[in-house]
Amino acid sequence: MTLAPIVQVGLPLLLAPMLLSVINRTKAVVAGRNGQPWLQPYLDVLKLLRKGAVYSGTTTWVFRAGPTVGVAALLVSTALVPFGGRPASVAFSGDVIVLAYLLGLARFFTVIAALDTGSSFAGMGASREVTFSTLAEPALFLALAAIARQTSSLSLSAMYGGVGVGTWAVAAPALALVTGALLVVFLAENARIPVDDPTTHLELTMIHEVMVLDHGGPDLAFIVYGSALKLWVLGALLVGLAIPARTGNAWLDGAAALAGMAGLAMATGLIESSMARWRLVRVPQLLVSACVLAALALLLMLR
Amino acid sequence: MTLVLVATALLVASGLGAVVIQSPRWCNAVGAGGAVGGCLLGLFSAAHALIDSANESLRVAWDVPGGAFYVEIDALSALFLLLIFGLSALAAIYGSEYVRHYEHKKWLGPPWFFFNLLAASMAMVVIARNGLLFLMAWEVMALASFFLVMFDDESEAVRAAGWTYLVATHLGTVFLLVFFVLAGQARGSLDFDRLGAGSAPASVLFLLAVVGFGTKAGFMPFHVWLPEAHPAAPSYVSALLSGVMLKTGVYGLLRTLTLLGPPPAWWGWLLCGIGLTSGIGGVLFALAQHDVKRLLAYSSVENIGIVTLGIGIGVVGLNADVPAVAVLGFVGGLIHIVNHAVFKGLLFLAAGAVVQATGTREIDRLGGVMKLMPWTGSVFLVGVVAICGLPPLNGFIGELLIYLGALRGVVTPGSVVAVPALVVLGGLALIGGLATAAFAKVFGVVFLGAARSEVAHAHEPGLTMRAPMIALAVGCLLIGCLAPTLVRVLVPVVAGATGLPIGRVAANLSPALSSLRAVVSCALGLLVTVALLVGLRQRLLAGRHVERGPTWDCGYAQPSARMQYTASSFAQPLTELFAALLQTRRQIVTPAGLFPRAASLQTSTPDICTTRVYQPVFGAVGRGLFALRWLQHGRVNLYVLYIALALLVLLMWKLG
Amino acid sequence: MLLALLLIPTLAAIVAYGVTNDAVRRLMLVTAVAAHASVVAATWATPPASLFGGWLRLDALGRLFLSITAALSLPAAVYSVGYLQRESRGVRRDFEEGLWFANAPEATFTSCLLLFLAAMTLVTISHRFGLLWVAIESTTLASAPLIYFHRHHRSLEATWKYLLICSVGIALALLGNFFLAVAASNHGGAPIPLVVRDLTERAAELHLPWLRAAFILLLVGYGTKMGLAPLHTWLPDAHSEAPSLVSALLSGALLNCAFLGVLRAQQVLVAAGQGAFGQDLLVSFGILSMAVAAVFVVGQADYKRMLAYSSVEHMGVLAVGVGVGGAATFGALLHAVNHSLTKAMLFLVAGNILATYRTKSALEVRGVLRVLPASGALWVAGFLAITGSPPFGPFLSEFTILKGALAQGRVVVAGLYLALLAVVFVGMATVVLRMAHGAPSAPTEDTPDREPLLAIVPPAIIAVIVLVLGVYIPGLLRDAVAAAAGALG
Amino acid sequence: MSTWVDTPLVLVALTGLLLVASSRLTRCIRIVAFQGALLGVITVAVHQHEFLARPLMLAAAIVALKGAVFPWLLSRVLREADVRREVEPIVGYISSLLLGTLMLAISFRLSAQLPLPTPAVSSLVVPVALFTTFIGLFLIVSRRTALMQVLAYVVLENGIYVFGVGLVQGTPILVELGVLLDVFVAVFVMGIAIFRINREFDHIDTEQLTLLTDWMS
Repeated sequence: MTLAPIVQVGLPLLLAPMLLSVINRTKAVVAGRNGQPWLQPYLDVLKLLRKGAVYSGTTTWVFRAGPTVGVAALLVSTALVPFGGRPASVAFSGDVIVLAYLLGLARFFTVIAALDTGSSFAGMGASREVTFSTLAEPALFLALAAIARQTSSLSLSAMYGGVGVGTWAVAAPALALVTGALLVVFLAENARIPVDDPTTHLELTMIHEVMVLDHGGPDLAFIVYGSALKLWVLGALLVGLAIPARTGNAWLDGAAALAGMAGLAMATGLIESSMARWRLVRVPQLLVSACVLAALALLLMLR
Repeated sequence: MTLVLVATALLVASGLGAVVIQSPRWCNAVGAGGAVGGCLLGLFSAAHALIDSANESLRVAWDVPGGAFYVEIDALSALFLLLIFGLSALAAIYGSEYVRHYEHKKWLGPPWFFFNLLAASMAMVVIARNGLLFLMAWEVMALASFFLVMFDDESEAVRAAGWTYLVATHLGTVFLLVFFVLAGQARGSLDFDRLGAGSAPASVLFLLAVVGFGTKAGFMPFHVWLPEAHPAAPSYVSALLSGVMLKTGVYGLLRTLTLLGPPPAWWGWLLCGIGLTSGIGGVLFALAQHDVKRLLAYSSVENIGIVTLGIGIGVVGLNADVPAVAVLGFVGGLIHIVNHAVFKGLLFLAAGAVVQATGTREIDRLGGVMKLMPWTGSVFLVGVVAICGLPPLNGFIGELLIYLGALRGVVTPGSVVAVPALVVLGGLALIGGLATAAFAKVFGVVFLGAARSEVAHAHEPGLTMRAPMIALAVGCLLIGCLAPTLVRVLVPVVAGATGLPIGRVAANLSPALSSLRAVVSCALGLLVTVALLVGLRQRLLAGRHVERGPTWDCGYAQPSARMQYTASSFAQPLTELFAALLQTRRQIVTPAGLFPRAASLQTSTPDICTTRVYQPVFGAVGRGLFALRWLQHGRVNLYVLYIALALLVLLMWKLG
Repeated sequence: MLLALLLIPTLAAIVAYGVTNDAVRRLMLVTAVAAHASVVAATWATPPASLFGGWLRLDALGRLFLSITAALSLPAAVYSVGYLQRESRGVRRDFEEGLWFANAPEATFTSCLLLFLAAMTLVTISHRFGLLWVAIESTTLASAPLIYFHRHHRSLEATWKYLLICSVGIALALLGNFFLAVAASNHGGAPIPLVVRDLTERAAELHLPWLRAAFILLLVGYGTKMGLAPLHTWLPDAHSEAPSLVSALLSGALLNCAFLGVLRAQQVLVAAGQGAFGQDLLVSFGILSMAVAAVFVVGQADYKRMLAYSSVEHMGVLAVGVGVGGAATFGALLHAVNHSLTKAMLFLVAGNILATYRTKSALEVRGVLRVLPASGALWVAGFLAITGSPPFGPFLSEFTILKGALAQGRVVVAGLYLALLAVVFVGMATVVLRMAHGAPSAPTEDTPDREPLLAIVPPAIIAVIVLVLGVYIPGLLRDAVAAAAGALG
Repeated sequence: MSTWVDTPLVLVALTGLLLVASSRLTRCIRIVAFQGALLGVITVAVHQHEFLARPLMLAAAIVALKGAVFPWLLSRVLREADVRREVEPIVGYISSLLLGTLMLAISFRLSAQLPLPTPAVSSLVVPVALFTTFIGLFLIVSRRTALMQVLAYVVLENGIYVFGVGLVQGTPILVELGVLLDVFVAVFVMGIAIFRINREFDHIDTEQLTLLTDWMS
């Protein structure tokens, strides 16, 4: 068991890109293609790390700092997320907030880096990004608050450690609502359909992609890897709630959680291939409804 | 104690000196020098009082009805003194260079006199322990700041702003007059330790205080003077106004809470409501502004709202006897007060540097300033990260503590505490997101991208202006890293504000302390990670092919700087969402015909309270009064008729 | 001593009428007023003996108002020297109507000024109601020529209205005196002499219905002179047309003297156990006056009229203070001091502004702070003081009145009081700040590069006193005011 | 005995009504003069049985001033300022008369409400005094020319005087003389004022003296 902590830290760093390829594979299969190789994301990152870079004349150090700070924040945040029912390597009461704000930090630097290019498209993407995340933030907080209320504990690890089959038994409807809210947040924050389409090639419709158009080389590598990590972090929050496997046996629980992550990735892939990106004006409705779901869950718990 | 009084005296004296001295250079030197000297003196003694929290008081009989020269420094006062003196000193240093631009066309005596008077009166406000003394200091503070706002009174806008400010603050003071008189009736003395709810019920006093102090603090319905006055004032003054003068309102509210005994639940709900309104409303209007200083002013409303949320949830905790929530709420609010003083001061100073260098406050006219003023830009970025409450800077700490309090409230069984706690939680989250949007906008559009216009000749300010900004930026980082220490120092302050015994406060704060330590380690981890990644990046790029090129223009040839995304377009999606509240006004000229003329779009977002409440009311009163003017028609016969009628009426009334 | 108080100005007036040399006459004026003031100061040290069987006596109340009068006359006299020097003699064009006009002869002006002082002194020291009446009437007659110093249409109209309205009022006051006599005439036995002391001592024997009626008449009569709405109508005209130093004396001293008349009646009422009756009337008059003042201060286009209406407002404040009673009475008398000083200062400064800008329209005056730094500063300071902002004297007195009102549980009165004060503040702020700040509106060709010392020093000194009274009330003054308030129960 | 007092009192009241109804200034002046003379009579009649110097002196002064000097002064002003001789009422004569009678009623009502502590020489004193006072006020309000207003002021004073002499025994002569002197000066000063008004404005119509106003200003 001594290698458990190492696994715990290593797992996300290692497996996060895999989520990307699972999603892509799923979409390919649904589309009838056989899709890219499993290790494609890793190869992309490595290739980019080995390249040089081109910087726009309008940019300043802020542009260069963006990806670095972003990926750094995400790296730290992975250490806060419990996985498979085991407490995270760093756990304290209130780490919920730290996690959320680390994501916020990453987003903020991505946004200002985008604005630094002076491109109107980047500005457009940045504006949309902040709009949607502004609405996603309360949903995330309320959802986590609901879990906290249910397990009456303030640290992620305790909260997720406390969620078990028994919890579902007593508060299934509330937790279901929370899961729904978290799913929406997951999709929105990771720039997934129906909020954003990562594969589009039309700048006008992009949100996340257009912000990173100007990055290249190691910076882009950081960004790709960072987005994978973000996928993992939010996914872990969702899965930890949805798959309440708390047998106490670390390996079993871990396996269950991993299966859950894979399932989540496939679900994402299915969603992406089964529906189109919503019109921008409708996205806020989706996010607000996520907030409503979480609030509803809290009401159910408060009564 | 004596040291603070000496400092105050020194401030006033140097102010007078600045007025009598003729040579502008010397007047500048004396004014600024006196301010800095006095503030350092005060800083020293305030810090002393805060560290070894020893209450010193001094009471001297004073020959005015109901008055006594009664001053005291307790932990709460000491904290505010620290802010007041600290920021005043920095602002004075900055100002000494800032005003040099006006040397030839303005007499600098009065500005310095009023600046030092403002610092002195603010200090007096927080140490006064007698109602009359407090009111005097309060009003002197208001007047001094008013004259500072009127600094460049040739402009019509500035005069209008000054008028609004003077009227607002005066009306606020009226409520305070009643408050102190009623509170003083309890034991027939205006000394704070004898004030209380006697003849008047505590809730009436509380409401009076909320309106009176809220006007100064900028609570949402009473905030209208704030976005007018702060842009009008010179930037170093705006920094002082936003940074500390607003806080005197919060100070007053905290004092009031200590005077009125155990609060009923609805006080807490009211405060939470006010905090939510001010927070969301403030940040939304900030988002919609084009004027950088106006935006900062609205964001001050927002931050006051955050502070109020903290105090509100704290009061809820007090009422429900959940000390953990109470303590966290109050400490969060207090720390946010400190933080806001630091980063808002920083932002105003930096913005002032930009405004002075470029000569415009219009965000959409600026751009790319970062390249011309790297120092200013970088410290502004620090301030922005801090004010968005992002780790690892100080802004995060205060919000974290309030969040913790709210979370604790959420998990406390029952719904008395949980419901307001949830409101606070959701509200804070929303405010945080909107603030990020607003400040990403202002930083991105002003400092990043390509220069739009007016910035060509911009250049970095001199060292005297840069030093205070850098000091404040460092402050942001330090507070972020020394948070646990700061919280431990604040224990007596919280005890004073909540009326809980120190031991209990400390006990309830210990979990928060451990979390803070963890947070700090996370922050350090983050910094280390960043450092490592930067190193890695250097290694990777070393020797590789790195070239400069144009921004990827998505197929458009020759994108011009004016094609960049503007501030208003950046904020547009959010302002659209909240259009019902903001009621932004548009004048749009759409291109028409085969060879369209120049098209244009203008948006302006006036304050809804002003346009929908105050202007109509004042207008109605004015019209009503004007309608009565025929009374003085000038016909002497009818004047005599007035007399006859008055006589007749009285005789009938009293004898008939 | 009392005789000296009366004779110094009277004789000086008579002599001054004869003197032909301007310089000598001005010197006489100042010396006479100074002598008068010094005698007044002496009365503080040694209370003077009463004369003519108590007809002339100086009690605490009288001494307070006498001191106010003296304290104002001295700066006014000094100011007048500079003023008369600046006043160009001979025929000149009137800047409002463009008609030609000349000033009244300076000798007349000077002696009327002195007679005015004598009359006001008589008001403060006469305890016989009839004599009081005569004194107040004579203040009207002495001041009428002063108002008509600039001999043009408007001042004449103002004078006419002043004379007619005040005479009517004073006539009613006379009727009031007779009513009082009726009330004092007891069955068979000798009637009570109409001297304040006797009336208060034997108040029990007074016949109440007639006493009440008498008070109403006296209130309306002297209230007209005092400027309580709706009897105030002469006040803005007279104040705006009279030379500024005369307006200063009218507002600062004369209104107080009329108020003293009302207070004397109130004294008797209180002694007869009818205090509440008078107080109700005073409160309602006071609030009404404040309201009417508010109506005309807001958006007032003529800054001297604005000051005049502010005087109406403050007379209302005094009435409210005395009407509320208790601690407020002290506040009201203290406010009488503060208001007189502040208002006189403001009028003197207004005189300076008028002399430079040649217009009374507040809309045409801009940037006083730049053109006349000293006057401008005093103007703004005076505005803050008169609207009751700390750290100036009026704040303390108005605060005391508020305290008294709330202590008596008069919540409605206190609410109206504060609301009206606030409205007046807003109104005056609008006018005064618009004048003080901004880029100067084209100043007239003969703008003085330095402001004349004689025009600045008197108001400046008063301003300093007002400031001091705002942070420290000397024990001597406090005791005097307290004693005066004691006389009103 | 009270007939000695009542008759002049009734006459005073009648002159009041007459004044209200009369249309020419010269006539008004005469009426007022007559009223002044009546006051002298009353003064003597009140103290008829104790034959004293004081009432006589007073009466003489009254008759001299109000019966002779004022009329002379005012008619002189009238001559100097050659103005139209009409009263130019704001309220017409008929309605003035009606109002006058109404005021008579009111003054009787009021006097009924104020029972005298000591029996007066005549029950008519109070009502007549009040009535005359009211008439004075009414005339000031309802007549245009400044001269008429001075006259009305004198009438007002007359009413007050009737009251004083009829009811008040205590007042020493000094005061009374002071009062008289005072009224004299008042009328004198007002006379001068009228004189100047006429010179400045070429009319003494106070309706047109409305330069100073806050209305539409």
